[in-house]
Amino acid sequence: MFKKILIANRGEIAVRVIRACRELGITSVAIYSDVDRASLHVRKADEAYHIGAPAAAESYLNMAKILDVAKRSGADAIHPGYGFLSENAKFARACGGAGVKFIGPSPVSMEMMGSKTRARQEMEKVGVPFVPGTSRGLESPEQAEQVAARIGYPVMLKAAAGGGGKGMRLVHEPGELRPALEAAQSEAERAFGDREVYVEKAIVNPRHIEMQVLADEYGNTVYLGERECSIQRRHQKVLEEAPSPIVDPDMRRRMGEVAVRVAKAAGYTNAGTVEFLVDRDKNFYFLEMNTRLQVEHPVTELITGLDLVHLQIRIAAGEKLPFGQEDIRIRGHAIECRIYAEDPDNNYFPSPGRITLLLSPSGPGIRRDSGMYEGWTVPVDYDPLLAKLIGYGTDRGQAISRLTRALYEYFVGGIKTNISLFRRILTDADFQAGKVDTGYLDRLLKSKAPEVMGENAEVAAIAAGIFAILDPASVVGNGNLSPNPGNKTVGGVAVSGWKKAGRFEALD
Amino acid sequence: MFKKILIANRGEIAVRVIRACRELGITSVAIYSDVDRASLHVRKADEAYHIGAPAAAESYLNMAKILDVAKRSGADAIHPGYGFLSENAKFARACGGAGVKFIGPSPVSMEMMGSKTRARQEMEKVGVPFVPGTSRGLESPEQAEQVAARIGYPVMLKAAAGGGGKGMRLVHEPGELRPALEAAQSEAERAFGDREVYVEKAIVNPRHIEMQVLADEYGNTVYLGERECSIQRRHQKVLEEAPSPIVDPDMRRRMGEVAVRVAKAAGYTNAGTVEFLVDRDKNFYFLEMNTRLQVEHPVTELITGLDLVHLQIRIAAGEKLPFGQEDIRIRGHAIECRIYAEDPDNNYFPSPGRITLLLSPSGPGIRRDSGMYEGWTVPVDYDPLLAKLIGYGTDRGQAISRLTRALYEYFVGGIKTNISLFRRILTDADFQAGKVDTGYLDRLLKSKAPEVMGENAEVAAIAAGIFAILDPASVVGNGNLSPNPGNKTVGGVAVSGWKKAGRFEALD
Amino acid sequence: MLYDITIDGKDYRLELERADAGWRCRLNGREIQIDAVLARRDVLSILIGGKAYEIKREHIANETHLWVGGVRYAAELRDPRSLRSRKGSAADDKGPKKLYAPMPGKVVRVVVAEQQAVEAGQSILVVEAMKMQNEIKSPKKGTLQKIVAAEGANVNAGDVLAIVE
Amino acid sequence: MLYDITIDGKDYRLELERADAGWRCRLNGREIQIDAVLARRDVLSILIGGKAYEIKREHIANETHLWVGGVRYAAELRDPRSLRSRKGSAADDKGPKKLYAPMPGKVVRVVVAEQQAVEAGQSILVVEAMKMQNEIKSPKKGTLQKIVAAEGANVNAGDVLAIVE
Repeated sequence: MFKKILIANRGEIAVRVIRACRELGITSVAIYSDVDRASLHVRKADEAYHIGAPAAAESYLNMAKILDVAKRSGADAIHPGYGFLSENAKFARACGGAGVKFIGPSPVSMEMMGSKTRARQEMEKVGVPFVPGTSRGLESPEQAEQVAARIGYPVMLKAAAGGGGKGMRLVHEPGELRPALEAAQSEAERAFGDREVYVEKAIVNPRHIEMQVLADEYGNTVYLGERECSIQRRHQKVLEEAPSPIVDPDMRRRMGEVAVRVAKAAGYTNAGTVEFLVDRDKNFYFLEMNTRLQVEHPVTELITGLDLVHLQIRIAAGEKLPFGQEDIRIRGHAIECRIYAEDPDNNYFPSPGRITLLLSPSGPGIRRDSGMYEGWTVPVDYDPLLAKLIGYGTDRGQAISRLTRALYEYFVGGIKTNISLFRRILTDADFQAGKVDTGYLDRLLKSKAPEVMGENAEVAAIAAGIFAILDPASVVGNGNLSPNPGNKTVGGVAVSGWKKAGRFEALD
Repeated sequence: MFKKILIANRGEIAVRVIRACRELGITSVAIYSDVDRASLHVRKADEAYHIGAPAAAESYLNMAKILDVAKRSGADAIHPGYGFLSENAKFARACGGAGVKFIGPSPVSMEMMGSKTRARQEMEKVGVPFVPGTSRGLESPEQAEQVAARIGYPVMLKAAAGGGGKGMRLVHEPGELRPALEAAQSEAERAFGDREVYVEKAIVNPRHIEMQVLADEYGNTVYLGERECSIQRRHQKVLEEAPSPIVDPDMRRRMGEVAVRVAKAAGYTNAGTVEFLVDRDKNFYFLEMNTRLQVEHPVTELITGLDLVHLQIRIAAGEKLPFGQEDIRIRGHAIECRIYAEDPDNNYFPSPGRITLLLSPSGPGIRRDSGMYEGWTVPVDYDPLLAKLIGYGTDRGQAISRLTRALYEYFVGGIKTNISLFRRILTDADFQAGKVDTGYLDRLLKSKAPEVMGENAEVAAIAAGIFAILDPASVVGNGNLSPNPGNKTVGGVAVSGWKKAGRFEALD
Repeated sequence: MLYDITIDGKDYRLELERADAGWRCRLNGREIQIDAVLARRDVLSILIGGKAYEIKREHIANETHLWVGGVRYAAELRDPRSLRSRKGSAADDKGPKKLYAPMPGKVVRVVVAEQQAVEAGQSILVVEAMKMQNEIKSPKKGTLQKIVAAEGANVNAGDVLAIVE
Repeated sequence: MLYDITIDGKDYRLELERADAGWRCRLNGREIQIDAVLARRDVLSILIGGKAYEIKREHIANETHLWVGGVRYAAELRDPRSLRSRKGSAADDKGPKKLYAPMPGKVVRVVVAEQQAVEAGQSILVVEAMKMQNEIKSPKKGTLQKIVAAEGANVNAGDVLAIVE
């Protein structure tokens, strides 16, 4: 087993991996940029090294600096988490070159899955189902028109190097095709430095369902059940659950077997995820394979009782899978809410800043994977994921009710979060009936929000006065403690909001 | 289903039940004594009513006051939690009289199980295995000597109304019998107002293993697997786990079937626990039945995936059990640590006072049922259980490692807790091998504690200086917020400890 | 003590005094029996007629929010004797309007040129923060009078980005 | 700044200055490279040569504890220039010894009468707290000189309960 693992990441996932290391008796090494010195992953790690400026290119994407820290600290393995360098074959190869084990698949597998068109070519060979369309980039607008005519409108244009919806265009009729193609190509150029675009039959409002696979380095590959990931905003997942409300044991077996076939065809090792589009008739089509740990892996952990990060590490250390497909038992239901620092009342603009009050839920069926703490200042430089709140229940209904209860207990003060969005989703009739697809959330957000009862305005008025008496200067005392400059601002501004109160006391 | 439930309890179990109510859409009503106004269960409940002085007899044991609150608040059911009135048949009967549903078994079942001798008589009729001895109180020292001679020494004397080890005496040889009998009888008199004592064959260092049962009001009774509760101090459980390291599926089935027979013979409904003594040869003997929810119920919830409090409420509301014995699947392993406010370094003296800093663990496989929060003052008037930390894992080893990790993250500042005791137990070779019995913890505590490395004394020295500069007045600012007088004291004293530091800054 | 309090735009007059038992409280002249305890900084537990409320307080930018249950209320405290008029909370479409940065970040794109006509809701510039491209839209129909924050500029929350006439 | 610090009875001299980069730190004259940040009240994160330490501070009674990892250290700060002598931490068996209440509670039983001889470790009285009966034992062999807290008395932590001569 490894002696020391460097975690090439930050935030909740770095904390998640550091915990696994401690549980396995492995020394953990954190890295941090200028703005992350006080971040939770640095507090929790056994060792921590500064690696540069806030910009990811200067820090969490800087291979040379990270490998230098691995060398200095004597780490014998690197866990990339998700995002940043986790799907970068070049980095995986560089780790190999530096004699440090990359915890993930081989660079070859990563490269194969890195290009959607190449992946498609390889997977079609082994009979993996695909959405009708081109398996390689379009040479010309003319070719685009021919293919589109053949497979029938609406069609979807996609960037070969794409992801996160960039370089994607939905085309309803021939007239829209050429301009959409140009737009998609230039957007792909900007986003990925690669203008290659291909065309597929558009599946309107599909479900996005993915299958977790696990493969050791001796050819043993298993699937751990699916995750329903259809609830998205701007192609970003917001809430995930396992199992999917529409997948029965037979469909699970069929999807799982395809996923295993995909992994084997790619010579895949370690943890990976095969994403499928599912249409109204429950036909599923291969979308892509994510060659890393997913943000939403906890829902699979809760229904299988397994620890995916422990297994990733043990597989990378050369251990055999400790179980076979027949040993994997799915029990209960799990739902994950991604808590983002963003403002649901104002275009979901990101909301960095100092967390002045944090009340965290716990109790039965509640798991919290968090990268935040009270007093911490959320930096503006990285993505807005603060924490993941996961609810488990005997069945879907109980998971929903426990999660609703936990969200009620959850409070993050000083910044905006999307917690209220989840209250809305969990109480929505369509969601409760499991009627979700990739268009669900946009529809919900367009629909009129349920009238929020202001019945407690009088209570708030009374509370305002009592606060002014019992706790007038709270934020001042708080601001004093601020470890980083960011806090002062917030603290300072905040105080002025209540100086008045202080003055009143003198008056009466 | 009920509209409103009064929780006749406090602390972590009141919070646990309040959460279940919220999850089921039921309004929760808390009660509190003078010293519990700021306690967590009052903060979490939908309604809260003051019921009197700190002394339990004036508040949490005061049936009239509690039923009066039930009436005023319009509660249609009462959950008693554990302890206090939870096993009081008189109270259960009074609830019935007041037209409020008591969430638990019938008074008749409670009375049958309330007297150990009566329970024994009833259970022997249905062939439940017992430790050899008298099934009724001893009439005379002579009778005691005859019985002891027949069953053979060592023998155990026990109070019929007993519990918590009071009125118990281990007798190794005939000479010790008479004085021990007198001592046991007078102790029983003092403790329970009932000097009835009986004699049993003493099983030296047995295991204490209990079986969870669940019965609806239509005669459906199931068992949910066992809990290993052998790790005790002064007959108080400290750490529990499920399943037991020594119970295999066949033994589980046999114990479970006996437990179901016990429940049926007692006409038992709702959740209950049948306690067994288990000797070296894995023979198990009926000990007693606890007619309430157990403190350690979470470990059963984690390995079965069920919510016992939800089920208690649904059963009391007249619902049928939603599953049969064959549907219950045990998966993984769970261990619970009872976090007490007591000082492991000083005779485990209780340690009430203000919690000045609280860092709580979370993440994979960790459940926390807590009644405390930062800034709260632990009252001197009630038992020292602050919270329960429960670890779940794919197997026992993983449960241990996750729990060890979580304990490393757990910090309660300002009062003493027994957290360090669990670090010691979880790293002990015998515990890790599952070699535990009711004598285990006393042996461990007698053995020399592993030398704690003071290797970080220099780090502490540096930290002392940096604290003095960055955070000199922390506790002052803190004391200001104290909602109750108790805090001031602590805050005040604490400050003085650092005033010095403040002064130094002026000097240099 | 006497407070003028505005909750979500509605005004309340609150008289509050500590009584030995707890508090004497009159809201808009109406006597209300309350019991209150500060559980911890910014967290208040209030009991009114048996109902239990937990109120959380936060300050964002220069606003104070009080949360009761899951609902947020904007709260303002004022000195009844001061003549200081309150800042009008109602939006006013007359005259030039400033566009403020809703969060700290970097102006990565300016979409509209100065003196150009703009529709209400039309995107004027894009601020990048937390790896998101955030479109800042015009609050009204009119002319883009001035771009205050040029492309590439780093801005703080509340900075003026542009002015629409 | 200059500090004399005692950790678990061992003395250290600490020189600490803020440098623009972070800190200048000399412990017993030895220069140490450190990086420190206060994560929140009473919680300090210190990096020394790559190793990460989280230090928690608590005050119990009149002692200050610093926790590094799971290990507790008793900490004392002193002014090097003051002549005030430190309170001797070593236990001293000569002369009368006071028995202190380890926690607030109620004296429910006094087991030994005044002027009676007692063994070291012999139970002298019982204090009930948190539903537990806690035996307070004699720290030394000798005579029970005086019972300060009588049966039924409510005591606070640190109160003198009895004196053994």
